[in-house]
Amino acid sequence: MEGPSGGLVRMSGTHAAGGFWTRYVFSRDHKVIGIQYILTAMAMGLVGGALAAWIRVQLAWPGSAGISPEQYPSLVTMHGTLMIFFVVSLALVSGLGNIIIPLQVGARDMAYPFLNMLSFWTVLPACPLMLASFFVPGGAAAAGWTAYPPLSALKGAIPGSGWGQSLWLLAMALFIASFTMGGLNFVATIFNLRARGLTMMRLPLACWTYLVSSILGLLSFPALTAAAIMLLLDRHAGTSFFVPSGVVIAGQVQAHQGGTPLLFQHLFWFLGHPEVYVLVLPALGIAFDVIAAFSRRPPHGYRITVWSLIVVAVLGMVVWGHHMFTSGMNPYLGKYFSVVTLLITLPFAAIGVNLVASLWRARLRWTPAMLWALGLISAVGTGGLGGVYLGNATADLHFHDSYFVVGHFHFMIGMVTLFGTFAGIFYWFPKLTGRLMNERLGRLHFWLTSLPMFALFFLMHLQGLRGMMRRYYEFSQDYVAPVLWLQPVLTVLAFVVFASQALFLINFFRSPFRGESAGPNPWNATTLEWTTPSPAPHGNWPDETPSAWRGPYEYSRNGNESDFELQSAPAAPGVLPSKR
Amino acid sequence: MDRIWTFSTLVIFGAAAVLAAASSSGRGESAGTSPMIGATIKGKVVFQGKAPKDRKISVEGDKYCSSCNPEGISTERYVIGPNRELCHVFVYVKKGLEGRTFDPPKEAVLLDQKHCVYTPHVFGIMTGQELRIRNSDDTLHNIHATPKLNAEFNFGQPKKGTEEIRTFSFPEIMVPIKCDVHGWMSCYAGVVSHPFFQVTNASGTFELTELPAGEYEIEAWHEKFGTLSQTVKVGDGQTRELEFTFKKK
Amino acid sequence: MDDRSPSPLSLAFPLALVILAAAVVGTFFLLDWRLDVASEHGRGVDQMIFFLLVCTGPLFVAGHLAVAWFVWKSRWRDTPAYLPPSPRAEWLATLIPVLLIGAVAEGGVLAIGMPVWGQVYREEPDTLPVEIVGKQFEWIARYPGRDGKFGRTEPTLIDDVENPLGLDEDDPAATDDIVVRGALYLPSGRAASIRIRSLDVLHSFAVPVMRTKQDAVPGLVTRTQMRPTTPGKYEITCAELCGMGHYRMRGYVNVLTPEEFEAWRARQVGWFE
Amino acid sequence: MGFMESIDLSPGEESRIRADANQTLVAILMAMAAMLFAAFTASYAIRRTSADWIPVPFPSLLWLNTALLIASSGTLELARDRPVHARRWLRATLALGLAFAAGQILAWTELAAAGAFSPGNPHRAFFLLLTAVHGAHLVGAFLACGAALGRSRSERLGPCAAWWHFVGALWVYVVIVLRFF
Repeated sequence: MEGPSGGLVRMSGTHAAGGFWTRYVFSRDHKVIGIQYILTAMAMGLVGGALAAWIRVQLAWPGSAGISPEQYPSLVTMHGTLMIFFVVSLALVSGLGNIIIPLQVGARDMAYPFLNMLSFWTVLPACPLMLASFFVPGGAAAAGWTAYPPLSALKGAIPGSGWGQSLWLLAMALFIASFTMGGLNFVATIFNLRARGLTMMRLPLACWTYLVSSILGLLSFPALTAAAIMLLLDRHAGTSFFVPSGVVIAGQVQAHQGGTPLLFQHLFWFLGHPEVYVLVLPALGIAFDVIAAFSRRPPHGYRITVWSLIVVAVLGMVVWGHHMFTSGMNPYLGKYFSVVTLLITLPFAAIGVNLVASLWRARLRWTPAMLWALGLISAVGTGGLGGVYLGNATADLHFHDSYFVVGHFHFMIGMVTLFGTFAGIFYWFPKLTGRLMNERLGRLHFWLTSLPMFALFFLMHLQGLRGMMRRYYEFSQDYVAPVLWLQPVLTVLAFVVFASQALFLINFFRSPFRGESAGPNPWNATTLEWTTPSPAPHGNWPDETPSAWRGPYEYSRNGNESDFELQSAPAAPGVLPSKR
Repeated sequence: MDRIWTFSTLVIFGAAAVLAAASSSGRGESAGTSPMIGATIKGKVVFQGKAPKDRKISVEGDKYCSSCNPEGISTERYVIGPNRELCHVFVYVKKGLEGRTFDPPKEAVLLDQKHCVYTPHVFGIMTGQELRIRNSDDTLHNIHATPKLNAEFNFGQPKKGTEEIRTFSFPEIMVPIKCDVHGWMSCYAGVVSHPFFQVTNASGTFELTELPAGEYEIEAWHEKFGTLSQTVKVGDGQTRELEFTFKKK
Repeated sequence: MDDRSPSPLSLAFPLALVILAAAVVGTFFLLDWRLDVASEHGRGVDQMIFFLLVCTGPLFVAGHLAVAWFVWKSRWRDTPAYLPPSPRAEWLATLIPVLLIGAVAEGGVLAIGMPVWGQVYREEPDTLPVEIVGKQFEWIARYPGRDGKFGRTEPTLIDDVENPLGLDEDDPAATDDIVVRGALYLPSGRAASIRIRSLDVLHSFAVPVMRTKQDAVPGLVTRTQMRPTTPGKYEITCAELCGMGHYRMRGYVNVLTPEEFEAWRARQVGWFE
Repeated sequence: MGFMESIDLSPGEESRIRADANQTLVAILMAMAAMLFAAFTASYAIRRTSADWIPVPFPSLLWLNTALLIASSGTLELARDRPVHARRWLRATLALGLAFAAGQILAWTELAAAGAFSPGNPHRAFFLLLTAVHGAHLVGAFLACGAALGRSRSERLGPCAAWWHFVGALWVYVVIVLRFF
């Protein structure tokens, strides 16, 4: 990525602002698309959250929620699918990524603005398609977000395996297409559109995480694509990739022959595990940026963090089997996957330790964004330590598919990603709207969301220790009785979390009109996006795009008059931004 | 204003009249309405040969079912009387009623799940007639019908006292119904488009009454022994007797 | 933006973190999360988990206290002076905790975990052969009978009422096979080699008190091994989503003394006898 | 129009950056396609061990198709070497590619007529699947080369050629898998 280059005007700037439709609806402006993604994710988040609340009512007071046993797996499946793919992926990766990346690399827009627009308009129809599956005969897909065959392949196995599963596959196909287009744009933009002087090692950590996460996602999604195509053929064309011979459903021998269900699991988790990092890493990157800005010091160990990210990504692609310790694969593979999985603790702990160490000798500013970032440290630490248990094949004999797993992954892809998203939205909101979000409301939202969430998902770990299995409609097993009294408690906590999101929505939709006016750089932050007026205009910079003369986090440098130095501020002679 | 009232009254009365006419004509030849006495076909179903025995199924994996069946469950498949009368045989008119339509009765057929067994084990139902499925057990049952022609249904009844209504749209011999939660629980529904069917009881007898005069093919169906059929001609007021003898296949 | 007076949050936040850490540790003492264990390898699994709890607990507390401490200290700091640590110090500050966590994770699995893992999957001599078959939504156990051989099964012969496993009557090895619906009988002290099958979708044979969990995969025979230690009646559950009845796909492992077990086995008759 | 008019980049630079971005795009797409086919290959390797695996007779027409596709890569290289005649060679490339596609369809109908695509045999299913997915990638190659034909500038031609060769190589790989394994 060497070689001189300029402000990259035309590169991405071949589209004009245009009228209402091209400006706000079929927009090619990365900021508008980012907001479109976030709004979509919010709508889907409300559905996903409502599903969670509904599920919790059933779990706390069985039978009172009006859910039947055959609907329950549908609700669980849809909650998982919506939250992972249509809320976290859309808000954090597609949404905030779109907003942050071009601004932070100093580009006018994404490398392929039209592709970017197409990406949003591909995923948008997937949302109603996914939701429509609740209303088709048999109800929504019910084989879990993992869609394991033969349950997902045979219509008679569960009612949701009919129409619902087909719609699920269709909506997922659209999602994958959209996510791929988005990822291609992210990578091309970060690799090729960086401002003059913005070397890779001057890239803000948020951009680094988006880069690593995009590459990881792009390389792992094809496995799911292949699996989905074959599953679709198994369902509708009479092939048997995943359905073995002699399956008897409700007394009837199925026609399928010779397939291997484990194959699907391998393909699925080849995506599924990296997908976790695809979601979690950007949240960590945002936390690094936010913590740097509000602790007025550079993050601890920038280079260590960057290399750790890369190592996490590489290792993340070869450990999928730790989701399958008890699946019946070769026990020797179990050993391999266990040992390699636990190797990830090394780079991952490095990132976590660097997050904590970034607070050393800090001078904190208590914005809501900072609160979320600090909360994220706690969540990622706790969730990460939970991963040490689950990566251990022997401990997994007890934990597999228990509430320990449920608690753990809600820490990682529930709390960490959500905290990162909220931090990012509070932090970059002024850049998009020119106004600040309300801090008081933001703080209240933080406390009412983070603490109940922590309690909720932490207590699930203990239920898991007791042997409570996930995806159960009701618990009548004797051995779990001592932890069942927790169920109503957890449900109340879940309701507090769900209800407190109203505070966020009020803040989000009111602040663009009522919020305090923000200057171009309300946080006195250093990265390139703070060199343009707020809200950033179409094309991001009203005149020339900035160049990067220094690193991304020049805070509190000794002897400087102000406690920060913009990346675009020309440095002392000799530090010319000659390289990209 | 008056004119509107008059007009709407007329419309309402007119509609009511049309509806009444339609419903009375729709009742058609259904049994009981016509003054004719009709024909009767009755008879007996027996089994010949070494009778297989129902297995006692131990259900110790299920707390509830084993508590109400400590000795295990008998599946009511081979209920054979002392004189070899065969119970649970579905006898119905297979051919001979083509072109006639019959209205389904208003009252529903009740399928009860009690003590982890379906009652009745075999039953007949008319197309369009309501099937009321009740769970009298304090445990989860699911009702999974796997028809070839009709729509498949599969739902759970987690609580005691829950009821659901289903109907069948097409005649089908037979629709197997299973409980996936309790593998031994199964029953069969014979769906026909006329009211001339009966399931033999412990005495192995059946009686199809008020048939219009004509020639009929009568079929008897048993879940393990297959089907037997006989053709019979009856006139008005006549009674004919038939005997079906099943052998082990 | 430059808030000179310390925010109340700089007091409240560290306090919240300390309370949180204390509460998390406290729940382990207050809640009844310990599950009995009734198998040999189960004790090993528990040792593994206990090791992790003891090691990661302090790491968890230390991390939270570190954040609380840094945040608390920042309260009095208002000069924009930040002395970057030397690269060496930076490396060390990261490396030491990382190596610690790595040692806990890898050391634990290699030293304690893998031997137990091996115990579950090792082929031991003189084990009791048993088969457990999952179907929607039932566990069915099978013993090979007097000849010690499992007979042939055919999916087409499956009849939920009379022949739930589809045993082939024409196979002499099948006639004496013992089939038990919903319950597995095992003697204590002897390892049982359990072959696991599924007739329809994925299930997972899970006996939480035995710390046993192994998926039942259609088209595949999976294996696990366990040596029950304490006689008693333990619940089997399903740990892999298998449909609407997943949550109540139950069964029992009845662990008998060796004498009781022999007596029980003597009472059983083969499926086609 | 706003920022479009402000010039702080020379046209040469701009075109270079665009070409670089296109190269990035194609490189990732190739990696993705490789992963996709790796996933299919893994499935193929696992599935072929089952008892119901009956190899489908390999239509000899496919050898001709392979030759056509390899030849098209050659003509594409000629197009890149001779900027003056670039369009002519590009058209030849497209024509060869179309001939390949036609040949594929012919091979399919031949197989279908022989009853090879009735469900059941997994090798048939893979035959159909791999050739169809390869075909989808070929459509991408057509679009890319069509775009290059419109404006045969190096920023487009380079990435387009890379993708075309890649799809060719992919086909050779598919043939090897389907024919010899």
